[in-house]
Amino acid sequence: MLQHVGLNSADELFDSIPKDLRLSRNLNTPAALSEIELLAGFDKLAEQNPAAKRTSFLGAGAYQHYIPTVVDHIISRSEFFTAYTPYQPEISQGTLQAIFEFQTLVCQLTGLEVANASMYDGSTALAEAVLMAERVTKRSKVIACGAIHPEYLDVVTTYVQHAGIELARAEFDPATGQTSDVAELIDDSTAALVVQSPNFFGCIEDVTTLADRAHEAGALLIVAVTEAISLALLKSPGACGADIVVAEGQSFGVPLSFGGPYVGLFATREKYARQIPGRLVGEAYDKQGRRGFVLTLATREQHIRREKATSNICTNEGLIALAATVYLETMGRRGLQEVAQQCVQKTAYAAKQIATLAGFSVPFSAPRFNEFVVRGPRNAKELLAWLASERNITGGLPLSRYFKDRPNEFLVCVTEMNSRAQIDALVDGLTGAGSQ
Amino acid sequence: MLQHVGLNSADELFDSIPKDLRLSRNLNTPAALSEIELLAGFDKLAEQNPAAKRTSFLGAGAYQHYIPTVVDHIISRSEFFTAYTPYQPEISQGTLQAIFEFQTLVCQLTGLEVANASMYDGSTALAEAVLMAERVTKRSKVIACGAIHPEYLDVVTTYVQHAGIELARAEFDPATGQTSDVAELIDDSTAALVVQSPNFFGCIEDVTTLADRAHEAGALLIVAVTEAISLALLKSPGACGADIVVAEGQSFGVPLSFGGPYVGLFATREKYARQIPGRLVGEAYDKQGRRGFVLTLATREQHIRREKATSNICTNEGLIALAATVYLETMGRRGLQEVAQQCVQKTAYAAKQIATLAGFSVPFSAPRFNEFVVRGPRNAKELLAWLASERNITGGLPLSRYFKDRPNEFLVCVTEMNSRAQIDALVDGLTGAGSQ
Amino acid sequence: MKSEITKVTSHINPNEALIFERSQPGRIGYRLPPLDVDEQAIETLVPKQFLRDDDLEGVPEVSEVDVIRHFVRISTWNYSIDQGMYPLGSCTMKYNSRLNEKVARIPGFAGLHPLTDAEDAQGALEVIYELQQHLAEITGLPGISLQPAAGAHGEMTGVMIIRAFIDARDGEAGSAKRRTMLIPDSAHGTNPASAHLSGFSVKTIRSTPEGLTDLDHLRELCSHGEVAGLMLTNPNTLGLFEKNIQEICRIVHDAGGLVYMDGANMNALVGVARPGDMGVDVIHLNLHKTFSTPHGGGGPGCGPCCCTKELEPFLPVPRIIKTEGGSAEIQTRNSKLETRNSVFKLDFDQPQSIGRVKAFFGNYGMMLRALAYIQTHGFDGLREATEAAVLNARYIAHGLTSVYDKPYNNPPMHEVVFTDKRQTRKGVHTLDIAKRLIDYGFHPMTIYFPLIVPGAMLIEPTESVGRQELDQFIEAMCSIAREAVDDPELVLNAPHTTRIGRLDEAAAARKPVLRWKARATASAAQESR
Amino acid sequence: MKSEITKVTSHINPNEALIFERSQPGRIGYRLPPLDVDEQAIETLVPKQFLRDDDLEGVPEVSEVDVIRHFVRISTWNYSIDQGMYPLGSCTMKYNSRLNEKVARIPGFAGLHPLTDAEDAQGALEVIYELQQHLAEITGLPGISLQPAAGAHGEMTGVMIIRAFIDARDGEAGSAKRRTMLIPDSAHGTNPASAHLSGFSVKTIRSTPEGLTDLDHLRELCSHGEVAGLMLTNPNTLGLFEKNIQEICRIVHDAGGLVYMDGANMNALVGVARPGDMGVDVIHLNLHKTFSTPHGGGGPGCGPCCCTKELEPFLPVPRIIKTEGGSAEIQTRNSKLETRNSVFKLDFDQPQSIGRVKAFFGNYGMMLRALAYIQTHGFDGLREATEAAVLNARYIAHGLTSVYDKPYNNPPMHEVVFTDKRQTRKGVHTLDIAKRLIDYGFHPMTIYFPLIVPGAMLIEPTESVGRQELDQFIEAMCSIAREAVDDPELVLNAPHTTRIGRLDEAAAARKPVLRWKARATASAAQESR
Ligand SMILES: Cc1ncc(COP(=O)(O)O)c(C=O)c1O
Ligand SMILES: Cc1ncc(COP(=O)(O)O)c(C=O)c1O
Repeated sequence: MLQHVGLNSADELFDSIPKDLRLSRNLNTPAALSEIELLAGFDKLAEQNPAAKRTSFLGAGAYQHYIPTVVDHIISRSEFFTAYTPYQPEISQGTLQAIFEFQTLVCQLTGLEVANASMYDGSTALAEAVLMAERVTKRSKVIACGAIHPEYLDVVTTYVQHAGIELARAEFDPATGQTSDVAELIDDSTAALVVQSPNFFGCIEDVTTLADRAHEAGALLIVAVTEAISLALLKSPGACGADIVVAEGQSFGVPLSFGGPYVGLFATREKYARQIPGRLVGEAYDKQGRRGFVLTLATREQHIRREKATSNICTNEGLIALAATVYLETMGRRGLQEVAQQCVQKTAYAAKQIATLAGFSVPFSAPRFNEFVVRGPRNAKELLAWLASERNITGGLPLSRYFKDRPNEFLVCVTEMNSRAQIDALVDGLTGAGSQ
Repeated sequence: MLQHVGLNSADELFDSIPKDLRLSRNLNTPAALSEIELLAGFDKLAEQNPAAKRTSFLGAGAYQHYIPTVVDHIISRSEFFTAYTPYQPEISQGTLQAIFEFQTLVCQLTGLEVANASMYDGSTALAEAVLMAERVTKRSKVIACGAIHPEYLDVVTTYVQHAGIELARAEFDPATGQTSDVAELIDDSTAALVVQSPNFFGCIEDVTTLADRAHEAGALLIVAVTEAISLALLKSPGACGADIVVAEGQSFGVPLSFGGPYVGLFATREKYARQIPGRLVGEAYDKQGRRGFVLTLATREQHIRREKATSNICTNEGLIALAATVYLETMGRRGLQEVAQQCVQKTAYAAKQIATLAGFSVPFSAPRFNEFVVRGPRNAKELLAWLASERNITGGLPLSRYFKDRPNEFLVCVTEMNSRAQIDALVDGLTGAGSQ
Repeated sequence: MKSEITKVTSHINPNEALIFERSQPGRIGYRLPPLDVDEQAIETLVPKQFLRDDDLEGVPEVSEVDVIRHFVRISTWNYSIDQGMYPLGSCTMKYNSRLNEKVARIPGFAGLHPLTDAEDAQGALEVIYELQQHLAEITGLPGISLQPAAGAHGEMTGVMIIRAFIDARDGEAGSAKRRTMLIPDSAHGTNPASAHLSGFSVKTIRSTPEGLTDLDHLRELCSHGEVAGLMLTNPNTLGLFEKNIQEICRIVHDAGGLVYMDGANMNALVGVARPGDMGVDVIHLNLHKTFSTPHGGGGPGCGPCCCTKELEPFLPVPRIIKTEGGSAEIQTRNSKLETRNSVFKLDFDQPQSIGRVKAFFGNYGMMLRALAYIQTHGFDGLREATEAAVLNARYIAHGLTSVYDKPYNNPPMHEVVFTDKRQTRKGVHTLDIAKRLIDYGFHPMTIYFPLIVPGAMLIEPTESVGRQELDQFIEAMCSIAREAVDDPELVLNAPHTTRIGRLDEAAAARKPVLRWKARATASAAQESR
Repeated sequence: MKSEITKVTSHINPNEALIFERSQPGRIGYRLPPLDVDEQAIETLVPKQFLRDDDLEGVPEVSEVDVIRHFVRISTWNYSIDQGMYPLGSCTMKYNSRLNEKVARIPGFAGLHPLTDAEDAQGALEVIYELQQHLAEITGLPGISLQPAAGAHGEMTGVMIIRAFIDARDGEAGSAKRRTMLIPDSAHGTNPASAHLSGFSVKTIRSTPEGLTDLDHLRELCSHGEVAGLMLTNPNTLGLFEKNIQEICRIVHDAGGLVYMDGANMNALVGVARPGDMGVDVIHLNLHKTFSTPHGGGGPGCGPCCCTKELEPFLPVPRIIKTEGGSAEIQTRNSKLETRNSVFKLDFDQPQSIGRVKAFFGNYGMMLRALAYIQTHGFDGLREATEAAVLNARYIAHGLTSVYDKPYNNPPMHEVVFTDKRQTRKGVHTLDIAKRLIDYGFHPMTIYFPLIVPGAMLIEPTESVGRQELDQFIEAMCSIAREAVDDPELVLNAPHTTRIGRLDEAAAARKPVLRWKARATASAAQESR
């Protein structure tokens, strides 16, 4: 082949690169491994993640839910996972129809009218929502309510730092764990009020009231959901009055995978459709009147609008959105409801048991979905370390990871994956850990 | 739907079954399990197979070889694993072309001219070969050479018991481990001489000489191969003069899976094509001259010929034959050669080390592929049990499983999966085990 | 490379060549770890005369991506259950659960060697034992062997058991007189072939005009004292339940014979009726039908043989048995097993056994899947599946009777047979109807079986289709019936939507080409980098 | 069921409806373990006003087999790498190894929670660390963050780092004067969009007729002291290496700016040349291009940001760092880790960091795959892949120049751009050629990008195709060129072999329908058993 194109050596392929820029040595990366060696190596590394095999009550933005076997089978089909972004609709209808179904499901769950084809994850979706609120309202102040996931807030802070947006914080009520009254903070420069519900402490927020507050001042209400399963049981943010809803879709059939890839859901009202970031799939017809689907409203996007685009996003989380779609369709209406029910019921059971333990309390009184804060008798990080090593249980997240002033508190998450026996073992373990 | 077909209750569907034959109670099988529960249950059972995770030197008809990741991906495609036998060629060309490739590969490897679409496994393929030899020669005596896998011999014995075939046994030379001279056993009532090579003790047989002996008496030579990887290195049975070659194809990308499903290979000479048992795929053309493939020569088979069929086999091992095809094509010419080379080299290394150990010897002198017999200083079953529990190594197969008169011997198998470190650990372990 | 343009194919996917035609010297798709022992000259290990001298000529040389594309492309030429209804009568093409595939791939099973010491494979043996228990309950027959690899293999096993039983009961001389196996004319071809393997000669029983076993004919055939047994399919291959089954068994038993039931159609009975309760002595099941293990384009299967207590001693060895009470040996060998209070063992000590029918334990991977099927369905789910399977067949029978000839009036069980009688007037036959169904997106039904029904179309929808798909299927069949009148050519030349048209099977059989050969003239294709 | 026949569709596969249209009340495809705690009335746990009151109306109710058939069917409407060449320029559609998929699914990774204490996730962190090391070596840029989820995200991160660096260097006032980002007219749209996100305004640099950055224009733009940096793709989006890259960097650096390189085209450079050696300050990589993590129909990706030592303090937090020497704490916590003599930690203490760009650690699953890619290729394999990618593009360039207009003479690197100039005479445009390629079994190339080339066709074969397929592609393109002359209608109406024809995109955008809605009049479909 080299001769065919008129060259004598592979080096000549790179003649357009100045000689002194060409690497005259081998890369200092490892020599090639066979499949056998590679798998052995990764298996060994995987064993050094002992937490992956433990009974776990860790949530805080990434949740352990059952993933029906069909999900991985479908997303492993060559036709889906080795396809590109569906720019050529005639040979991408599989991907396009799946995204259209995804958009529809996101609308149904969030109670809103338009959803996009996905964002990177929940945190970046929230950042994009804030930027969109600024575009829509042409106002510059954004108020973040009470207990938003600290990593989400960090991401928002990064995204808005050069956008001329002022980020203010609303407090949360130390008794209920919900957002305190925000009326005083909102004014006519407020672009949006941002609330997470259930919030970082697991407390269900009064979204309807917050929506009213925001709308009274002409601001938008942005709702962030980190535990998307809650959408199956709790009043949809759209029904509560939210203008933009973002969510982390990991709970919908996506493995924990040390934090990614996950998938950001993004939905808004019809009237803001042309302000939405990211890709949209819409219905279209061919000359013979056959229904198909296409990427549409592309004029919002970077490849057309360049620096004036609604976002810089290009590659999104297609395959993970597909996984979520397969999950949602497999579980279906009744399955989603049952998962959500089991979460609430088991969480209530766990919270009740723990609250009765000597030295432990459950400080926040607001209704909860599947997470709650526990205040223990001693340093939570140490307590949880004891629980991990002595009982092989990951008991939750020490709040000190984010809140230095809450050394004794930790966040517990209970899902349908936690059997009553596991919960009882946790309770027993806490008793043991508390008295160490 | 019941009403639609004119019924009032599901029970009425079974009105044609006499009432007293209908089960008036629930089946006494377990209540339905969810996916979560089911997997937990099987995981627990799987843990009770500790041998699955050990370093292993166990062969004896089922081998541990590397399976390229692509194999499982391909056979897991819906289009392959949820299709039926390709009776409708227009919508089964995927399966048919794959089988045609399988047949071709089997011919190439065995050195014969016709191969079928698969048999249940190596043992039943051997039984069918014996029956075919009787059909072809119209003779009734079959001589089984030296060291044939005892379970294969058992199966042959079962199959021929009502076929009027007399099964005679040839001895093996206790020094070499190869078949002793068979000249005296063969006569003009001999339908076939059956030899396994490498034989059960891992010894490579002199197939060419045996073929000559058989042919001199007008008998067929049947060669059985339990370790199909040997075909990549050793002179093909066809080239040695074999008339029928059967093999266990498990080594070609098929998991050990506690003994099945595996796949039997069956090949013979062109002139016996119409005597072959099982399905055959052949080339065919449509009206527009497009090449395709069909099941052919069906008049040999049970659905047409009924009791006069060449075999009763119907369902064979389609998907496993596909796995073998994917394996053979992925490894390819050079990969198969390299696997075979590594087997021979590592086996030679292991045999040499073990032969030098005090109290241990390697009794048979014949050349070997990847198995050899070790004679130890004490009861092999106990010795191997010690090795398993103390060193977490499965050291081989105690020959006493089949040969009560060989209590101290065991069969060791070394493949490309056994690293030098593993072999050294085995050698070290034997030293330890020998002195217990 | 030739500079002139070779013929351009319209689309690469439907034109994927044989892998041998894609092979390029030097291409590889694998990598092994480097050999880590000192390499010896091969001839010093294996004498030259034992070594291959053809350098594996002809075996393909391709890259991994070549392999993937090759198989992905050709796979798209297949129809499969996952794409739609697959109403092959007698084949029970039901949905194959993904979960079961996952179970079969758990490393603790998939990586387990069959010759592992039983003590180190207790989990694997428990699976076999538990499945045996469930199948015994489902069939009402307590003796089970899971060794047979498919239905026909199970038949052979069962018939050999009958033979062994009679040999034992009647002695050699007595048994020698009983060499006749009765088989209905509607039976599957494997039945006579399996009987033959056990040294029986076959006599055929007629079916009545209602499609059932002709009792008079049976009585007559049984009257000569030569009958070893009867092989009966129930529901039979016409989809009808042999309502006289008890009487049939009585006749055969009274004549000194045993009754074998082909259990291929158990999908009509699970949870509803049990062969053991009917008087049947031995039966095989097809786990790859009734218990949803995937067909895989022609196997693997698993054909358990189930028999009465009386016949149990004749089952193949080894039997997998359970002994209660902890074993000290096991407790020391493996800490994981400490709490086990029952132990599973291989029992080879069965002097009356017919022997082994397969190396090792049979198609173990299929047993895992079948057990998973039974466990995920539960006792109620198993019965519901049966009900749905029968209801679906009834629905199709109802939907098609006005358009196609239905030769038997009795209500069908899980499958229903029609014929092409009304369509033949215009020259359209069963084969054509089947091929035309392909254009409508369905796999054809089983055709020309059972042999006693001229132009048979045997339709088995299984429980895995919903009403929408049943309606689509019925519509398609009705539409084809109309086409057979209005535009018979359309049907006669079907299918029109497939990669290839009907193949010339006669020519293929006349001069069979059963493998690829390098063309003698082909100059080695060359590719340089 | 209606008794009259509804319109029969020709084939069910190409007519698969939306799942919402298949939904049937009461059907389910899941089963959970029964609730094992006492169930409380839901309103006692969550006040009624917080509960959904629509009973999830509209969410589908289907069975597992419905789901499988639905997705298997619609999947067949996709083209994918596994079916053939996918020569999308700028997208590097190379083969996605199955092995890497397996690695990503190892339970010890797939089941690991991102907020696991670092001590219990040492293996996972080591993967990140090791990948960082390799990417640093490959790019010649030592500071790496794997947090960005895709290329555009990496760009944003890189540009924010430039901004933060200048803020720190020049102080607020000084930095406020530098708000211009220079971007060539050939750049990908994400570049200006990302610059905008960081508060920069964009100035466009012209390309020369040879397709390279216009140095004079660059010098001119740099002469005003307002330039924060330059975003350059190299090889650029025309597939040409910016041979003046050192001079370009010098100009920008002299003007007080930094150089950002869009690394989307690194597949032309890996093992051959390193951005860090060229003077580039910061770059992003697309692991979902160069390092073969699958595109998945539009993601997930992973867009690592790599920078000089000088810029390292500005990278997102947390950084994953390695500390040598055993940690006593770890040794007691987990016996498996006892022998570990280096410990991986999360370092949040980076006061100059731009902050977090994503929750947790980024798209971790993609990192596993990319590391597996690097390890299976080895240093030599990585270079060989680069050579093959460039050679393949060169081969296509060579094969098509006589037939299609090639606007730039310079030999291309890993991709080559052509135009439709010679075909437009007969009214055949790039879009038509692309659509017609579909009929030949190929995915079209990237079209109408880069924007500066009218009727651009940007072809990137990657290293994953062999000569046979390259020849087939060239033949197809040549054949289309002939058709454009002989039978333009054929090309203008392409594709002819797909489920649907060209869709009316304008109409779709005018009145967008972005989700399925229940038809107001639809009476609930009913299915009874
Ligand atoms: C009625 C009947 N009996 C027996 C068999 C044979 O079963 P197998 O193909 O598993 O050997 C079949 C399968 O086609 C059948 O339909
Ligand atoms: C040159 C170039 N830059 C940037 C990007 C953006 O990368 P991503 O889609 O991963 O955000 C792309 C991808 O399409 C590209 O081709």
